[in-house]
Amino acid sequence: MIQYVLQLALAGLAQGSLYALTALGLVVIYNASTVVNFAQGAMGMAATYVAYLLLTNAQVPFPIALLGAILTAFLIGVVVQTALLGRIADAPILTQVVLTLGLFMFIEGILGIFFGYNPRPMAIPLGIGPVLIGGLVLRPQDVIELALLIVLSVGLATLFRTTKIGLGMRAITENMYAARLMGIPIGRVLSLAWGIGVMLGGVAAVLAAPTTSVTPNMMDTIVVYAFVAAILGGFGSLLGAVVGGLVLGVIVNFIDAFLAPELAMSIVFGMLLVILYVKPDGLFGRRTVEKV
Amino acid sequence: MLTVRGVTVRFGGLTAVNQFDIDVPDSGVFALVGPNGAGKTTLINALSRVCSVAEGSIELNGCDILALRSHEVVRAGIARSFQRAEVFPTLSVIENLLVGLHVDMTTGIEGALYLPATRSQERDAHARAEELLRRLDLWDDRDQSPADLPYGHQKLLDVARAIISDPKVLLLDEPFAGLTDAETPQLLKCIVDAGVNCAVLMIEHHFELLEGIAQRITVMDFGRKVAEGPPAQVRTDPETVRCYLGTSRC
Amino acid sequence: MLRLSVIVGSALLAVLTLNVATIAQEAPGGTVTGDTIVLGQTAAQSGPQAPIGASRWGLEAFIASVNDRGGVHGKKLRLISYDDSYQPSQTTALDKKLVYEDHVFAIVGPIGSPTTAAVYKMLDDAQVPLISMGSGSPIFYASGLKYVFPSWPIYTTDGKTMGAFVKKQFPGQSTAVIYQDDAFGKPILEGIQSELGKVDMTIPYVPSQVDFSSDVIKLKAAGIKVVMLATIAAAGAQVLNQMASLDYHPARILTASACGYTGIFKTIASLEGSYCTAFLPAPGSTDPRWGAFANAMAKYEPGHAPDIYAAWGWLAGQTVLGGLERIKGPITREALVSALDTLHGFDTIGGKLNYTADQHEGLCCQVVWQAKSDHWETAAGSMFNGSTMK
Amino acid sequence: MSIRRDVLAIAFVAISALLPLVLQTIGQRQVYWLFVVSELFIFAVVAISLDLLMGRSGQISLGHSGFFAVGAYTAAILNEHYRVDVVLSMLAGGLLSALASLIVGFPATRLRGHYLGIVTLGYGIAVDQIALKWDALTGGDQGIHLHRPTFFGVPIGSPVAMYYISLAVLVVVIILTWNLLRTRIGRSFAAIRDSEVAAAAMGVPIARTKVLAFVCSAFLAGLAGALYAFLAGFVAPEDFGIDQTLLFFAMVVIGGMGSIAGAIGGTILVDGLRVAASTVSGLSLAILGGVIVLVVLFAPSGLKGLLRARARSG
Repeated sequence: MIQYVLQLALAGLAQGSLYALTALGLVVIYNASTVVNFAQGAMGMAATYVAYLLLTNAQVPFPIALLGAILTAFLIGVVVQTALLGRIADAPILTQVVLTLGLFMFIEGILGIFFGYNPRPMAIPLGIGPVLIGGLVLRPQDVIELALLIVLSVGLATLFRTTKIGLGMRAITENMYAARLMGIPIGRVLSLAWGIGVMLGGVAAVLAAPTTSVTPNMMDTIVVYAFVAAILGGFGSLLGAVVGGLVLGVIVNFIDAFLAPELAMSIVFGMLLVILYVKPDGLFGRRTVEKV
Repeated sequence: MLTVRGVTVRFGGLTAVNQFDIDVPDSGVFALVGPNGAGKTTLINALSRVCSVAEGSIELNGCDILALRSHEVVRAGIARSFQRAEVFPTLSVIENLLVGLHVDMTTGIEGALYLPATRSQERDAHARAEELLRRLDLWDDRDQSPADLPYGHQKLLDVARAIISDPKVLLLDEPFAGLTDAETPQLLKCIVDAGVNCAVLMIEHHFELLEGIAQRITVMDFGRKVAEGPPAQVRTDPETVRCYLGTSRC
Repeated sequence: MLRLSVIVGSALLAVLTLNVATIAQEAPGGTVTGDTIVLGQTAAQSGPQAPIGASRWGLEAFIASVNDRGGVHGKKLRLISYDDSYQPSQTTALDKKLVYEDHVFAIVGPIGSPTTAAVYKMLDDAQVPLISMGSGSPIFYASGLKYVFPSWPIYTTDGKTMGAFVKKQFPGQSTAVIYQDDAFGKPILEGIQSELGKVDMTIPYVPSQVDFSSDVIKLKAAGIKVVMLATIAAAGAQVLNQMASLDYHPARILTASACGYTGIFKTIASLEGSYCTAFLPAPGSTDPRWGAFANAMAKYEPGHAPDIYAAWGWLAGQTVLGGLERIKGPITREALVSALDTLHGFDTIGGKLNYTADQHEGLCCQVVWQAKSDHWETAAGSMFNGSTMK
Repeated sequence: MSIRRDVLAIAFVAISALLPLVLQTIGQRQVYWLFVVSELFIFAVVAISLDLLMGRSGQISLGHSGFFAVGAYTAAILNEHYRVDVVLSMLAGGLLSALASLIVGFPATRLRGHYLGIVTLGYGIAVDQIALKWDALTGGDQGIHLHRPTFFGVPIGSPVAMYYISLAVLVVVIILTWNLLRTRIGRSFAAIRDSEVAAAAMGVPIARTKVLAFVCSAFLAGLAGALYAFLAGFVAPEDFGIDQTLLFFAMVVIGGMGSIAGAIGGTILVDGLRVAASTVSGLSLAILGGVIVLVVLFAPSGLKGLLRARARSG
């Protein structure tokens, strides 16, 4: 029984790392621009098609395909910020959110037109099979997912703490006007934030592909869980997003195994409602005080 | 009679208002002065229950204000304006004033049916608002969004919205800040008029403005009362001079 | 405001009285008068269910081949196919458009259970034939639906096929069913249970579930030896891939709807040895009925793979043509329905159809395929006629 | 209030009222087109309800398909088991939806912006899943077929009758909403949206008003859902998914928030586009998404803002 529970938790952590990566991207974008990117999953999915084409058509090794997807995702983020959102920077935030909703439909629709909706297989060629440790099956993909999550989140934290551009990102969150006065290049910082944010979603999508297969809808469910993870973590806290994602992955797996898999999402949202009622700013959120 | 005893407000480690006592009689104009950061706005926020009070008591005619929540204070008779005009930009000027009558009116969601009772209540409220708009020379702005008005008009509106409900105590946070010289006399007259029937407690920096209208001035610094008395007396008070009117800061 | 209300009220009243005389419109296009017989279809071309919408291309290929042979009764066939994105409300609107605007003669081969469920009563009421929907949901097989002609085996038959096969091939082994918790998965589960008597573990899921690792871990922990999957294609692929990644290798039996697409051997690396129930010949098989379909696809729809989903459309085409060819006299909907009611032992790509005026049954018989290297082969002794397996 | 608004409203109603006659005259074109326009009227009611919540009280909802669904299922179940007529079903649908909105409405008083958006998104998903699961009551994914609707005992199944009922409901909802907005409660919605602190200082109870806005909005959306169930004659979970919520959301924002006319304009644009694109096989999603992006780019304050800008320049 303990072994069973541990195995469930391990698989949950692996799946949770995908929620966490996607959520991390959402939070990075939100922190810089206060826009919740509803096209996060769709953008990551688009990048995954690049990895897929590189793997199957160009037959490159997996790390290069992943790099291709990362670059694509980064570019998508930068282009969306500079060419689209940057143009309506003065519009209300809700309007900007609707733009991301439109992008979500558009990207899924366009890829559907070009690639169809048949699930396309994409395996991560690792050359090693699952390993048995103390009765637990350790899958190489689990290890990669968790490792990438750790590497990327530590990298991000370092970026925000130590580099000038990272500090700039934090500064514009605090006060856009002051940041402009301080000479921070807001456009460039926002583009970078979007690039990084979408890139994280792209990594998550590529890692999800072996289980979901590559389809225009592959990220639809993952991105909803990523929203939940980001909110659990206080939408704004990087650590919160990571912990939120991992915890959620384990919770969802336990719901699937012990409660009712067909109601998993409803149960998750019910829990979220209760948690937010008690802690309205999530588990790691800070309450912002309004000044009169 | 508004009675404030030993009110203390803390933000984290900072004590913004410290053991503050003040009595405000039923009518007249009373002023709070003091340097920036003295705790004047915080005191007003405490009286209108926007911020929580750590110690002390606030009573209005024997009614415990501290037992009320922010939106219930108005019903008890305390209305306020804001230092930076907090108008409602998606409502028209006249609708802003009608929100000021929120507690005087009773229409609920049955307003959707626009029954005769609602109709007559709306008509009365509009009459009151229109009368005030005329008095403040805001008549021409009545259907505009306040966001489109000059800042001085927004301030006037902010004050008018507090006055319209005929409160027992009117708390005004720097009502003249941002007003042009042309706009000042109307508001001044309006405040004096209001002071006939209710108690006006206002924060103001300009002694010249206060001297004609204020019965009493209370000087605040570091969250405490430094001096109190009629304008002429306070003006010459050494503490006031040192803290506030003088050239050097305390 | 009062003024406005009065105006609005009187205007409404006036026009309402003018329109009260309008009686319910009869569905137009009930008699074919021109030189074309127009058929209508709704099939998702976008969204997660779009793969099964490929049925459209099989139907197009069938119609093109009929027209090349001169059509039927000297008239050409034409298909109008709309994308309903698998949303019932869209199907409702689009079928109204097909019937009342495009004046189609019949609805043929629409895809999906909930989508077709939304319209079958409306079409039956409007006396518009609904032929060979892409669904084996039991509601369409109810008697009294004069204008509804399902041609698939009812989903419970699919389940019975699985059950009978497991009873025969894996007697006494522990079994489990993963099923989609809806009108598709539940009848299959019922069919399995009716043949097998007892299933050791049943696991429901909804299509939005992306991670099946917990389910697979649960099965593995319980030591289940035979897993039956009443799932759609995407979920089936995920479960099988999870099994392989967790080093768990039970006997695996998929349902017909989950293994029809061309890329399945690439999508599921561990497919080898898996079973799949089927009512159509295996793709690429030497069965002449499949050959005719595959040739037509290559000729008329070269851009689309001759897979099982396209073959659904082919089956729908064969069914409606069978009816049309037997019409004597004017081509009316009533004549088509009467003609369809006489299709006994009518041979299609999926076997024999049997319609009578009282009962519109779908195909009776199924087989079980097994994955061998890169193709499906019919498993020996797996012919199931609805009650026994030989 | 203004003459222009009166003219616009009367023109809208007159054209709508005459549409069946026009369709009748140009050949038997009623069944499909009246269905499509009735659907548009019902969606306009949802858009108005969503605008009441987002445009007026400043609270996001990404779960309006959930409120819509509760109304639709209420009507379908009442019709299935008790043959309740259209008007009572609509009231029941609205009331139950309003009641259900308390589930999210109460936490909403403590949540802001995107937190609320995502919680309401979850509400919509949960309603969907529960409808699918609870098939004894809802028919699961096979849905519920409604029997011919009656209006105080008179059968009214014809497309023309359903059309006029939808139009009448839309007109009544417009009038009710407009009245609500120009009286005390409507002003308090706007007040809490613009400045919670100032609203509270005027005596507006923030939490109660926020919940009230949710309840009013959910009532209208539920009412629309109930009517929709009768129009479509069929209710199934697939119709109340995230896609539907996003369409409602897009209608309101594209129309320009805080305006009834904007909500209706947004509905006409978005739903019209949806209907037009629905016959373009496979391309509809890309077209709809693409146009939404373009509209937002070139008219960031919505149709309302676009018209206002034109009025100013010319």
